Amino acid sequence: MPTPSILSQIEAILFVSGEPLSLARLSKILELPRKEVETALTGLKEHLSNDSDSGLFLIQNADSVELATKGEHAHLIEALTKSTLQENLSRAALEVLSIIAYRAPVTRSHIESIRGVNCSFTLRNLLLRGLVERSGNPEDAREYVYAPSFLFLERLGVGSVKALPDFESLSQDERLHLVTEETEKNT
Amino acid sequence: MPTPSILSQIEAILFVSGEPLSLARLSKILELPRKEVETALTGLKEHLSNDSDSGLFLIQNADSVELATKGEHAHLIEALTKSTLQENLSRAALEVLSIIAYRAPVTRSHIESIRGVNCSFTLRNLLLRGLVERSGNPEDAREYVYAPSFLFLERLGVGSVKALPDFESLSQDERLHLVTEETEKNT
Amino acid sequence: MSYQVRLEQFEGPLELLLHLIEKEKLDITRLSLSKVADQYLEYVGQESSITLSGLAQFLSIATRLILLKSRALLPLLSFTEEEEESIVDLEHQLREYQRFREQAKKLGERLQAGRGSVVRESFLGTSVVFYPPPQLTALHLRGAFVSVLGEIPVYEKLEEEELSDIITLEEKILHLQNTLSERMETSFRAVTESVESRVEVIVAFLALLELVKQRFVHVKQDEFFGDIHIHRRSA
Repeated sequence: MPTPSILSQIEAILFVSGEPLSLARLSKILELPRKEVETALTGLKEHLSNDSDSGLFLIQNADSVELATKGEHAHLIEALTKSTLQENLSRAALEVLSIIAYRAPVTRSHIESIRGVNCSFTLRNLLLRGLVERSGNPEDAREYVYAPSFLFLERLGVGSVKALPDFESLSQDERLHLVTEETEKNT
Repeated sequence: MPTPSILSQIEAILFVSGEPLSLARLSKILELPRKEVETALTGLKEHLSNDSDSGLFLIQNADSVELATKGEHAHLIEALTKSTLQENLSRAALEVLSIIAYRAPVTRSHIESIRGVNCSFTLRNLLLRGLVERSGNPEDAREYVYAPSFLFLERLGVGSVKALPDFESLSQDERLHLVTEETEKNT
Repeated sequence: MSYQVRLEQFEGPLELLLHLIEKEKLDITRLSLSKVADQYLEYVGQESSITLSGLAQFLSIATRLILLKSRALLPLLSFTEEEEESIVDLEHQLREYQRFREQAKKLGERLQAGRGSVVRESFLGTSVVFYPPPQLTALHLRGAFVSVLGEIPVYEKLEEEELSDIITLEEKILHLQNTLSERMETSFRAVTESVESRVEVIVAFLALLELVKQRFVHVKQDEFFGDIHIHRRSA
C-alpha cells in the first residue's frame, strides 16, 4: 500500500469535519507548518478538479477550506434528498418514532435499550424529515432528548402526546421497567 | 473541465448521503440500470483505493455502499473529533462477532451451536453497540438472522467482509468441505 | 489436585474442553477426547457456580465423553448410529469453535489497532423539511409501540431467577449419601421420583457414578432400562 499523502490526509479530515476548517486548525491536526498545508491544499484542489472521476471539490474562503460536491451534481443531490424524504418509513423508523411519541422526552440510549438495537441512522432520518425534534437534556448535558415535533402531532390530529391512543396505559407499560432498570444498571 | 463520469456522480451522492445507500436507490437516483451502477461502483472502488492522494474509500455490505475515510487516517480523525475509534469487546463478544462476520446471515441458534453456550446477552450487547444488525429470517418467521453492520466494517477499516482475514476458508463450514471433497473423490 | 482451574473462567463446555485438549497439546480426535474426559468430569463435578441451563450444556457434552471413555474401556461396546453421530458432531463442533476462537483474537487486535474508518454525517448542511409520511396515523404509531413492547425480552428476568436455582453435582451426591444413610438401600427411580427436569436426572446419575467410584455404594441393574438398585457398602 502506498504511504498516504498529505493530500489524502487533508481530504479525509475535511470529509469528516463537514464544516469549513481554518488553515491553522488543519496545520495543528496534521502537525505540519502552515506553508506546507497551503501547498498541499493547492495540490488537492487541482487533483480533485482535474479528476473527472471525482465528484468532490474544494471551496476555499479567506482562511478556511471545505469539501463539497461539484456543482454539476446539484440535480443528483436534489434527487437523493427527495427520494430520502419520500421514502416510506421503514419498520425500524416507525418503531423509533412510536417510542419517541409515547415516551417523550426520551434520550437516544433509552430508545435503544427499549428496542435493543442501535438507532443513530434512524434518528437522523426522522430529524431530517421534521418528524422529531431534539433539545438538550436538562438532566445530562452530554445527551439530547427527543420528542415528536409540533407539526407532526398536528398532522396526526392530536394536540399533545397525551392524546395518542391508549397513552396512559402504554406509556407506563410495566415491560418498560425491565429495560429501564437495565439502562440504569449499565450506566 | 472534463465531463464528470458516473464514478464522480456516485461519489457525490454517497458524500451527501453519509449513510449507506442500496444499489437499488443509487440506480433510481442515477436513472441507470443496476448493472451499470454495479460496474461503476467497482470502478470507483478501485479508483479510490489505488489513488494514494485520495483519503476516501468505499465500504460495501450486502447490497449497500457508503463512502468512508481510509483506515490509515484514523489517528487524524481521532485528533479532529477528539473521540476514539477503537472498540473494546469481551472475548465472548469477539467470538460472537466473528461468527456473525464470517457466517452471515446467521441465526442465534447457529451461533450458539458453534460456541456451545447461550449468547442472548452478548447478542443484545452487540446490537446495542450497533456492530451487528438483525432482520427477519426469510426461512423461519420466528427467528432473526444476524449480519455484520456497516459500523463493524468501519471500525475495522475494511471495504467488505470479504476483505477480512481468512474469509474464504472460515466462511465455509468445514464439514461442507468434507462432503464436497468426498463427492469429488467419488466421481 | 495437580492442576487448579476454576470453572468460572470458562464460559461454556466447549471452551473448557478445548482448554483441556490444548493444555495436553493434543489434536481434536476421539482419543484426545477420551483422554481428557476424566478431567472434564472432575471440573464439572467440583464447580458449584454453574446455572441450571448452563449445567444442561455441560452435561450434554459430559454424556458424550462418558460414552467415549466407556468405549475405550470396553472395546467390544458398539455405538448406535445416533451415538456415533453425536461423537462426530462433538469433534466437528470443537474444531469449528477452535477456528472462531482464534479468529476472535485477531479481530480483537484489529479493532484495537486504531485503523478505523469514519463516515460523514448524513445530509450535512441540508435544512429540515417537514415531510410526514402521507398515510401515517396515530393508530399506526400505537401499533408500532405495542409491537416494540412485545419484543422486550422478558427472558432476562427468568434467567436471573434461574441463577438462584442451582443444582450441583455435589448437592446431589450429598442427597444420595443422606438417603442411603437413612435406608441402607434405595433405587435410582426412588431417588429421581421427585425431580422436575431431565437435567436433574442426569445430575443424579452422574452423582451415582461418582459414589460408585468412591466405593460408597454398589449398584445392580437386573435388565436393560430396568431400575437401578443402590446398596450402601458396609464400611
